[in-house]
Amino acid sequence: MQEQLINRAKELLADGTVVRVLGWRRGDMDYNPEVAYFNSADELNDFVYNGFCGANLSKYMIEASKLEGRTLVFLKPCDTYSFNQLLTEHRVDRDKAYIIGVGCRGKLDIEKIKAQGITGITGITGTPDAVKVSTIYGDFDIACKDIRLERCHVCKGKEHRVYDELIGESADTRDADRMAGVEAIEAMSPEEKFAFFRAELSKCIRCNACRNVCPACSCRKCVFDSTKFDSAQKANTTSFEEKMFHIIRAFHVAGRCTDCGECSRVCPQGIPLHLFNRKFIKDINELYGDYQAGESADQRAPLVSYTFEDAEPGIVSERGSK
Amino acid sequence: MQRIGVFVCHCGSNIAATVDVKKVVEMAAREPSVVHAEDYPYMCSEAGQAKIAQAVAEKGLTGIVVCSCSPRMHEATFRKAAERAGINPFMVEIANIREHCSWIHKNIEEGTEKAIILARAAIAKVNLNAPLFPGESRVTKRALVIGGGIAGIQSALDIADAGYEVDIVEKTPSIGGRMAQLDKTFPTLDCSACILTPKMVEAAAHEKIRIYTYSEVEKISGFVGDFTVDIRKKARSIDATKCTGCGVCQEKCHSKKSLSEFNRGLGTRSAIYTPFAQAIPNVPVIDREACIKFKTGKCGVCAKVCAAGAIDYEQKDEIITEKYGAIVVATGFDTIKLDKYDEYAYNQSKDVITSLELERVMNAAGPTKGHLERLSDGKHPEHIVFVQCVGSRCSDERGKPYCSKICCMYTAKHAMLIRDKYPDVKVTVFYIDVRTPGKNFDEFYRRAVEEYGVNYIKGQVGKVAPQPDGSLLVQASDLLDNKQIKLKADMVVLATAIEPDPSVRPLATMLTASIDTNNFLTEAHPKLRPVESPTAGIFLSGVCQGPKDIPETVAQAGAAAVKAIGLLAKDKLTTNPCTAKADELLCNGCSTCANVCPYGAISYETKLINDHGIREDRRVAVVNNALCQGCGACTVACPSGAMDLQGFSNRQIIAEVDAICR
Amino acid sequence: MPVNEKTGEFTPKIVAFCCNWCSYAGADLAGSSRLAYPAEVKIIRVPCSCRVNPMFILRAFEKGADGVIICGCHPGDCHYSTGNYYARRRMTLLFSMLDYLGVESGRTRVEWVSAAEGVKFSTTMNEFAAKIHELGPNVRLEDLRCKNN
Amino acid sequence: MSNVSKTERQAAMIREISGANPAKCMKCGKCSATCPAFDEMDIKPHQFVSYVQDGNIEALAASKSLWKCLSCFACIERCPRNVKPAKLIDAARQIVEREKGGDYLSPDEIPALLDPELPQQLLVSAFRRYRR
Amino acid sequence: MAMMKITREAMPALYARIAAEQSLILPVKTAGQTNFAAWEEGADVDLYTLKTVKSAKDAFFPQSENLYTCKTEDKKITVTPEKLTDEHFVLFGIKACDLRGIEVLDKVFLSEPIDTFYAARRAHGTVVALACAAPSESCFCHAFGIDPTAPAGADVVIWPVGDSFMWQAQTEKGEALTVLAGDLLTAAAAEDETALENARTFTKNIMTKLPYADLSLEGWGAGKTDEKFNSPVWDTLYKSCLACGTCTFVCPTCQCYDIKDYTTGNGVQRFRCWDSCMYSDFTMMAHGNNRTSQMQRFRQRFMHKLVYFPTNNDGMFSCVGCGRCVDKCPASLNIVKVIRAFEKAEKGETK
Repeated sequence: MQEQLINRAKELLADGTVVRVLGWRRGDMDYNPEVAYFNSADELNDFVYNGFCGANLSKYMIEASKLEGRTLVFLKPCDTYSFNQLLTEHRVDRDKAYIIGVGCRGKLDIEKIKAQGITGITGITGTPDAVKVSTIYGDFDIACKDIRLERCHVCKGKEHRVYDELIGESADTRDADRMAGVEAIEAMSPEEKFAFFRAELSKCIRCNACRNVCPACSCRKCVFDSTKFDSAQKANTTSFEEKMFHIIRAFHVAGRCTDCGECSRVCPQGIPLHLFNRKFIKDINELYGDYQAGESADQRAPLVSYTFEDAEPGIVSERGSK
Repeated sequence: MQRIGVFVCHCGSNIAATVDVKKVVEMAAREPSVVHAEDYPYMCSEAGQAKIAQAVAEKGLTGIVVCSCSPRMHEATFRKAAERAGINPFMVEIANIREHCSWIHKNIEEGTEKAIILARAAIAKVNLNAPLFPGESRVTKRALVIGGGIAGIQSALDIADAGYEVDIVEKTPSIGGRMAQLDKTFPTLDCSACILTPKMVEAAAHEKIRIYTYSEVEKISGFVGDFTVDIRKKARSIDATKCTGCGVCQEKCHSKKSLSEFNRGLGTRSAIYTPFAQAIPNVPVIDREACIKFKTGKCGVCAKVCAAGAIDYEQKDEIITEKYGAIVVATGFDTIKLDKYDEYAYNQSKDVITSLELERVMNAAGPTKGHLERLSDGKHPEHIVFVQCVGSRCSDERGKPYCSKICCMYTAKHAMLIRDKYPDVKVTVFYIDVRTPGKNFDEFYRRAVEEYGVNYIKGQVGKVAPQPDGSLLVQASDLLDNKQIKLKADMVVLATAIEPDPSVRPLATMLTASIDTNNFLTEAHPKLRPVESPTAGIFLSGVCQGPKDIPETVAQAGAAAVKAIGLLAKDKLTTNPCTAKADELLCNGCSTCANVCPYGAISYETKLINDHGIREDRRVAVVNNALCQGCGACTVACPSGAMDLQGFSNRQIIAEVDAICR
Repeated sequence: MPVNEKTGEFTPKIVAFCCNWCSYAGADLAGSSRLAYPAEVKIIRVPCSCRVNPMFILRAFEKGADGVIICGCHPGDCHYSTGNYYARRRMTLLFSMLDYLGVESGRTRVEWVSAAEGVKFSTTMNEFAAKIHELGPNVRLEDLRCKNN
Repeated sequence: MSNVSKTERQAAMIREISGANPAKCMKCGKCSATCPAFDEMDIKPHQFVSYVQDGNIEALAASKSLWKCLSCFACIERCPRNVKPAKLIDAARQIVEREKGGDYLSPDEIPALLDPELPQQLLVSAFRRYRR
Repeated sequence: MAMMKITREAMPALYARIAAEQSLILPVKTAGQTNFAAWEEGADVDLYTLKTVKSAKDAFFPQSENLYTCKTEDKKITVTPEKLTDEHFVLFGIKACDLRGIEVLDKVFLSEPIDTFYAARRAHGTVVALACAAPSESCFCHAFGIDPTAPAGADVVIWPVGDSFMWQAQTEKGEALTVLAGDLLTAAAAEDETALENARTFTKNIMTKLPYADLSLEGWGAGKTDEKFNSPVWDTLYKSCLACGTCTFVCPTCQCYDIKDYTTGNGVQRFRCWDSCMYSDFTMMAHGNNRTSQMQRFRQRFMHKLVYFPTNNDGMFSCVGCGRCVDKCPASLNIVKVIRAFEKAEKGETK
């Protein structure tokens, strides 16, 4: 598929449809391609599309929308939800984007490979189903389903929600219950819940990777960087320190988060940040009806709508701490 | 830093009895930004206010905290005092140490401690207050009245008499409304048309009044003093400037089988019609659904017979856009549908009718030319049963939970009129309660019973069953005799509940005026502002606000007119300065705030922004201060904190939180 | 932990956000009707319940509040027609999140109190304060830096 | 004392079993106007509501009306206030039955007694009424 | 000094013994991630994980620390400076690269004006370094002349060999720790020393096979500002940077901090916390920011590490080749990509 994408990109550059291409460039390892702009056919020789191209390019379109001319962007099915959501919020310009909906059969998580104790990786090759990891300490064969990104286990499906053309086949890789993680926590006692989140959040180093990668966190200036709100902070000094940041961040993206999973993917401390967002998604679905942010660009987000019969906040204590 | 003066009021002993006022002064004086603190028995008195002026003059205060009664009581007083002393009135904050403290806490230690904390919170807020300046907006000196019934007509006349231009928009072909359909009015029994028609004529002839009949409001934008309204003037198919109202077209029309709306469907009318003889304007409309010309392309007889050449089949709907300073809503009511009340056999028997239908039956211009007769066979009835509270006071989904208010009186009126004109007819009224609060109302009801021999039975009718002989079997209970009774009647009249006209719902949305669960428009305050909508510049007239009879409607119409006149009399409106404000540097232009704004006060502009040296075109939110009412919904919806509320800013509230929690 | 110096009892800090039009007036009515509720409750006036930012609530807890209650007009009665509907959704989700994090759900509450419901205001505050007494000091959301400083 | 509390308990039970709130009654009498068994009743349907409201359960339990109600539910259908007199009556009947104690039948005996023509509603209603 | 030996089983006893005397900071696994943390009973000590997520620099330069507290009482403000550390502690299990990182920090914080908070911690800390056995693909410490099998600058060095650790004190402080460890340590035998040498050789051999084995710093270093600063390479490189602070916060040498105030209600706590030059509000001033684009911020970070710092510090790079940025950058950018991109561009030019 990579060749197909490169060729099509070259065509679109050549016929003037687009003036640049936003995609992934081959990294210095097989598993770390980086997001890059390609301005010429020549540069496109470094273009790569493989199992490690998990990065969601939608957010980069905010900056690309400010540039002259049209940008070709490759979006995987789940990335298109983010793009739609950004469209809803006027953060990207549809006319500045030429979207190739690119096929996706699930993306891989290098951390899961490393978690198997594999280190000294010199190369990764493979098919859609399995990969061979070569290391200085020996070679390993791993089934892809064991090293998929968390988001792929709860795949939103193979449909692209917005695109100009489609290239490549997609597969729905869902094999887990999206809300299982949230339910497991809901089932805990308050003490267990608190202990769980304190342990997770105590790792937070406030590097802001989760925020900066998040397509919903697209504020020009985050409240946590702004001196206006008396909320500006970089890091606190107590142990359960970053709760405020994470609660508010999740709240600000509630109803807007497409559950793209980038926050959890990028967290250097492996904090399962999606558990915050999914809690809101679960509550929204249960209390206000099923809602998938980014499914289309003309939806009204749950937190800017209401019904006369909405549940009262007391429902939280009525449902009780299970 | 601010230079704050703190003034602690004793309120006689109201505060001083449970709050150690001196201690509050002492503790407040210790706060870093406080340069002056004193107490006084009555801060709201002239002398108390003079203290403020004196301290401002002597100590150069920049902010003021008054620890006293609720800000809802005297905030305005102290703001004015501050203004007189030369301080911006919005630099004043009140610590409510009476209603929220001294009156509810018995223990003086507790009360004092809480008062000190409340004072600190107010001081913390004032530290962050900034002078605010009310804005101004112009007033278009023209009013719009929506609905041309007695309420709308009265409001329009009153506004016009005060010298302001008024437009009436009426959706039917004539003004007059429900009152035009009535035969007589209680408790005087005078003829409805006789008292209404002169008003209609007066409105039509008034040089300040324009009447748009057969028209509907399509779109409303703007805000108090400056509304822009699109009115759809539906195609009448008649050139009103040519029509002489001779009526020949209606006589000659070949399509005469349409049910007359005016006669509640009890009679028929032609396809080209005026609803009733005294209609204003006396210009017919063509019902295009019924007209043979429109249906088949043939016919055209009306055009042939019209000497004035007024018939215009090509006429199109017209949109008129006009500006108004005030809007009076007078959309009135209709009776509820009785489809769900099978037990009263309304849909099964022609002789079961609603009271409003009875009005038409009794009226000389009605379907029976005013003769009381059964609609099924034209026979003279021997016994008429009235059923009260049909669909009113119902807590189930079939009816309405409220009392329709007018039924007791008009039923007494009907009973009396029938007994007066046809002494041979027996009249029985089944009631749950007879409600007659009103001048001469109970006397009126008693006359029906005592002088006219109307038989009132306490108990509801359970069932009306049409009998093979054409009569109606009424099964009811007599609660006072504790009996179940079965009566044979020839006609049954149902006092059907009234509900707001269905057009009010979409209209309320356009007006951003709130409506209650029964679709009645909500008043700004149920007791103190009963004729104003919470949305500024919108006034309520007649039954659209709640059930009422004619005198009440006329009274309210007048009141609404006075409120509108009060608004139109101003050249400029000062706007509340506690409005939302977007920080252009932080705004994402995401539209989230606009989505929650109930007033449509937020719009977006693409502007060149200089963000600390970065220059770029950005889509940013702009708040219209005249529209914004300062609720703050947008400030919380805004993720970046760009939207803030002046007077209740994020930092001010946080400072209060901090002061309380420290 | 805030403790009454004399009695040694836990005296919680309770912040009540009241909308200007209904609940603040309801509190005024409770006052003029002399309907007592604990002095631990301190009211902050906001124009509408929809003005209450979740950050204010977390801030209050961070600074040592033991309970936060938000009072607004009854749904349908909002002075601004829709504010409390938004507040209702926001608070429901926020409270659910706090519960999810293991914060005792009784520490937060929303109550609709009209200007006429002085009695309800007072009973609500009494109940809420009793609940906070039962739950004891807020440990899970406080910021240690604010303790003793 | 015990009598009072028993009455209160019974009134509360009637409210609970019936799911009806007699306080909603506005005394319009539409139930009595509707009732086909009105003439045979000593306490009339609308009075039933007052009896429950007043806690006069003893008189109610002793009344003939209890057994004259046909459970046709016309009163429920027509009541404008959703008071459900027939449900109150049914609840009172249940209380009386329960006080008698003992099940009439064991579940095993029922199938043999079933008449296939029996309306299902009656059956369910009977179960509801007679189960403990 | 004498080579000693301690078995893996004896380690918990060692931790307990040290912790009884002074606080002990070592790699602890919490919620799946290993970071330096104070040892406490039941802590999941993890010496196997090659790289802790954050480096060990927290021990001397914590992510966040109070400087002083202002307390307002009535109209008075009392300022209480934070007390400098006067308690001894042991930093245990630091790797050679992180140790070089500390050396870099020393250059910054211990030169005039001396950072007293840092100096106090340095004076009171005893450093036990752990030699590397199995480097990973992202390691490139050798490019900076670091021998991961012979950590330099520690008070004690330990080497994992089989079921034991070799232990050798390097300084007097280290000796004191050896004394404290007492009978938990035994003298190493000759065959142990041979095994250690074999292990070191094995590790060094692996180093030559790593993907970054050939990384060259040619063209970088003191005085290269003009050549690098205006290069067009930056323009393409920075594009995928998310402007987060991950690289900065996991880096053993990044030493920038911000000073902020926290309002406690009765005053202010002034604290300093790590800052990142990648952040848009880095060195934000009233007039704005002197680096207005992400390209400039991105360039700053690498220019600082590879050019400015060496220029001011006798050629010492402020990168130690730990490879954490390679592992953790959410956008898969890292210093190696920067170095190689320039290499490629410059080769292209000369071609």
